[in-house]
Amino acid sequence: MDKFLYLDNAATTKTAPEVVEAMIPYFTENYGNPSSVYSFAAKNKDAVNRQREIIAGALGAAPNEIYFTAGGTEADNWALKATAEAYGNKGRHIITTKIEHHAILHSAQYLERQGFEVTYLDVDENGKVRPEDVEAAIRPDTILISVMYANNEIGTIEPIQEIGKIAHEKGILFHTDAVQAFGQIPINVDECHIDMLSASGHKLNGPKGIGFLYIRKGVKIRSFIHGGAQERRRRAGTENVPGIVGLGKAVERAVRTMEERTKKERELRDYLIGRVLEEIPYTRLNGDREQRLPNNANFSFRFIEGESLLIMLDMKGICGSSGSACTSGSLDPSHVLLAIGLPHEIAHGSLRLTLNEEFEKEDMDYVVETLKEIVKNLRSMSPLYEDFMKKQNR
Amino acid sequence: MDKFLYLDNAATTKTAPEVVEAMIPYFTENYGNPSSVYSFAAKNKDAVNRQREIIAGALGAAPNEIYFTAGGTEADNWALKATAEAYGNKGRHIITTKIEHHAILHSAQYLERQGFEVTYLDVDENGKVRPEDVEAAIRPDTILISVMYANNEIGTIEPIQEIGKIAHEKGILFHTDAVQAFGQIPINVDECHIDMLSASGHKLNGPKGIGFLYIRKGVKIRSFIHGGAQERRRRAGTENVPGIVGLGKAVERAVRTMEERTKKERELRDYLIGRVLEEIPYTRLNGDREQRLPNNANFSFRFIEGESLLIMLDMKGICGSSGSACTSGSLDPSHVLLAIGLPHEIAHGSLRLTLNEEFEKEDMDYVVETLKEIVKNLRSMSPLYEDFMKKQNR
Amino acid sequence: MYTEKVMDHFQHPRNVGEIENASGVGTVGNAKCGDIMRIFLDIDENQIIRDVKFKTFGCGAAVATSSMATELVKGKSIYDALKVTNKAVMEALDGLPPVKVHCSLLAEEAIHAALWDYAEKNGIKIEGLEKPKSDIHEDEEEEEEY
Amino acid sequence: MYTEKVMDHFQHPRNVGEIENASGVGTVGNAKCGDIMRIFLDIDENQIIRDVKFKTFGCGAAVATSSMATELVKGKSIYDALKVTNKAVMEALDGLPPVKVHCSLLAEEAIHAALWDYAEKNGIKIEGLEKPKSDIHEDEEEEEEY
Ligand SMILES: Cc1ncc(COP(=O)(O)O)c(C=O)c1O
Ligand SMILES: Cc1ncc(COP(=O)(O)O)c(C=O)c1O
Repeated sequence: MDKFLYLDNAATTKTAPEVVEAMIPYFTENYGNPSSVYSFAAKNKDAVNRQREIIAGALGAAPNEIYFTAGGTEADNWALKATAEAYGNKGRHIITTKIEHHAILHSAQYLERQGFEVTYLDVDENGKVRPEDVEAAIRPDTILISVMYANNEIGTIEPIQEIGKIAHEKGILFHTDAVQAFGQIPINVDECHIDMLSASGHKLNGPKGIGFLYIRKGVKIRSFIHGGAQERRRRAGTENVPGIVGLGKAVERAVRTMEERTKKERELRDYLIGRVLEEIPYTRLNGDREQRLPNNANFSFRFIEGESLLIMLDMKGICGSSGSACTSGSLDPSHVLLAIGLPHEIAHGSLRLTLNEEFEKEDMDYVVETLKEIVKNLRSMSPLYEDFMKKQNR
Repeated sequence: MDKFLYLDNAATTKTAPEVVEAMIPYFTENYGNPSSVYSFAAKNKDAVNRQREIIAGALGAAPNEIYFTAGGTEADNWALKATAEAYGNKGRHIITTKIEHHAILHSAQYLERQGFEVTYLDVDENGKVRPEDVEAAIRPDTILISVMYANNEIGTIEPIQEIGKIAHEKGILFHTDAVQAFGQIPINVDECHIDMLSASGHKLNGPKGIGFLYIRKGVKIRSFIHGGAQERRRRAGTENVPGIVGLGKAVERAVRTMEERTKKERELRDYLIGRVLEEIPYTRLNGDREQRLPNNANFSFRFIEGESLLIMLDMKGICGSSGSACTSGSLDPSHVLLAIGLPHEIAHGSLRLTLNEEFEKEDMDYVVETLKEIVKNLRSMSPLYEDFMKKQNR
Repeated sequence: MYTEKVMDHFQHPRNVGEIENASGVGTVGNAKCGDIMRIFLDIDENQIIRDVKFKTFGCGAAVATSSMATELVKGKSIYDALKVTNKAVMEALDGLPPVKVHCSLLAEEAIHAALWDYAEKNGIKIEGLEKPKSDIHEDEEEEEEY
Repeated sequence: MYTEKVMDHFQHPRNVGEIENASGVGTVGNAKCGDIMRIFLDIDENQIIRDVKFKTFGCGAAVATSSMATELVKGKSIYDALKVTNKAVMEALDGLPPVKVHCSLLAEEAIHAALWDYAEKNGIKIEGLEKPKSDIHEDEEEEEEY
């Protein structure tokens, strides 16, 4: 394969070489269990706590508000289920949205089976949650509002500060799934009145299998994973020291490079979007044009189906995604695209391309030219396109 | 520090260089998300499934009975909580033991708060669960028996096959926490009638933050962590590909080296035990003398306290542990040592030394000589020793 | 995910296109489920399938099964074509992933639908041919789900 | 975990030992909780602590706080010794981890217990000295627990 363009950075990212380098010593040299007494291992406890400081610094939080998890999914599960458990006798109503990641949606559905009531808010045609909808959904027994910071498929950034303010004023806990946003856009937990926040290492050039949940001091949720006394007794299990060190390094790197990196991504992405919309007919951009993650482009090409498109792109060395990676292999079109009002056959024909800072303009040109050809080809064998054309020509 | 003897291999192990080497390409080269459609990532799905085969092979299980988790603790939580959830309307009684790891005990206590009843079986003075006690504790509403394969503190190997047989005959699910046993002694899930089994990578020279739960085909437990469709919809979250590859490599290595490695460890350990018991008065060995993990030695030195002992050993370059690593920092003496009938002050003065295959006889000699000196020193400042001596001399 | 044969038929689908004034045309599937197949048959006076074309909106497996199904029925009598099952299509493709088995069913149904159209147009009854279901997705094989 | 000062006093504890026929001996703590401290005081006729020794069964912090407490009271009058609080011991050690604060309380109590013993033996009452609690662990600071 001559060409290789990894345009699926929302699914996962390459672990940055400096991150791997930071991790290496913690496998074969400093391998001690941080909970041990001897100095060999105590150093690792310090290393873990240093990462906590770096991460807290990136969010405007305190180090002891950061709890390491095995990833974004565990953090989301923890936030929802433990809040339900801890505040269940205060109320049994939770508000979230229709465009959350499955880690939130399936946890919420689990809680529904446990007798909780969940309101899944609609979004507008750009995937934005309306703060007034949040406000209107609040009931006296609402204990939690969970709205993602930015959507993983269409990249729309939600009005988190406004929603946080509403939650705050009503005294309701506010969680945000920032797995996609963290490292891409600046986040401050105080300014946005965030009580809990989920993030994942592998979305920001850190390792897979590590993430964290920010829990504001005073939020009285307990453990989701029970056992040893790690993480101030809130998250049991031998600390994944190399993973934590890698995550800390990745966050440090993401903060350091954010401005330059996202500026470049935004420019390239806008160039890509511009050309695609102009040169490929019957195509739409999904997600908000402005309030959008810097590296996200999401298109729907009418009359064609996403998986075919992905395989054809793959054969040309382009990695993209259709719907979210987790649901590939399933037959349902993306719940996010349906939630912004796309009819099924259009939702099926969507393509997410998520950039990283390593691309150049020529790469985008290659993507556009390749896409044009493939879309044309697939349409030529599409019965939907045939019907549409016949109708047009009538 | 001239000397460095890491004798805490039950707390965690050095990640083997070959394991790290196997992982490296999955950080910066093959970093794709296994759930993605394109070939770049599909290769990772294959890599993950190859590890599943290796692990299944080591247990006499089928590959699709292996589900990756973030470690032993998550596997234990999953087994207990999901069984309670899935079989809760069949019955609400669970049997486990007093010497389980906190990952089991605290999960069991959590279930008690949810209205389940838990029987915590006593053990004999060597830490052995009596199969007849298991049988006697079974009630019509018992849905799960969970007994660890081998104890993490005193190394006692439990009569798993007999217990499994009893569970099997009564049609009760049988889970075993094999975090310490897996990789050290041969395990076959069919021969032992095991329905679920927990294991953790970092205990067998694999990476931290990865483990698995074996779930026998037909056991109808659902997810503990909800979200994406990974692990055949049973364990959500982007796969920790490097971790899984490392775990697979570590298991392959553990199986390959088991015979030779544990033979050497057993010999050295027996030499160590022999000398310590002979040369340091008022000392006892905890745990079963025969049915014991090959690398485990656990002593109680009367009249002295474990933490002081550990710090002094540390200053001489020896890493040991007292009680389990997870509870260090806590003030309670080990629940395991209390369960085998040790009085508090003796339980406080215990030391666990867990070997690896890299040691030689000279190392054991150094440990014994160092121990002798430190124990003498600490006893000389112990009011308990003073009182005891005065009584002796009367 | 896919076998080499599937990938070959996806990359180089045989018999893509339309037949003007076809003897029979069948369209099955629906956009909601993400796949639609349309088969065009050109059947001669001896009830032999002289030519066959298809158009498909769907995943890689949908395209490949359409392509293979057209290959399998081409040149056959309508009665032999009727015997081309989804299993035959799958076997000819060296297998499909479990979630994609429904595509092969869809291909079988598309052939049947086209034959049904031919029969109706010609006022004949083809032994063993039932009216195609409008939505075949009910038969779908489900992956083990928890 | 421990400060340099704590480690120094643990590795090189000052005043370890016994005093035969001590003016006062106090033992506090219990084996259940994992620490026992015994302080021996040699008090002269001017109520000055001429010598002090300790024996301790316990963790590093227990040894270090015993050692530091003996250093702090040595040469002091019994009234000044009474003013040596656990806070003073902790400060002199540059701090203790939260879970170990109880060790400093134990050291304070051990001094008090020895003084109490001295007072009883001599039939005097020391202003401000209360009968030592038998188990001081109730006062323990708990780490934030969930
Ligand atoms: C918005 C969002 N939330 C949660 C997750 C889950 O994170 P992880 O796969 O690291 O568990 C993802 C990515 O998969 C995501 O994009
Ligand atoms: C017996 C036993 N079970 C469970 C665990 C927990 O494993 P992990 O720390 O990998 O979560 C351990 C070790 O900590 C253990 O020894």
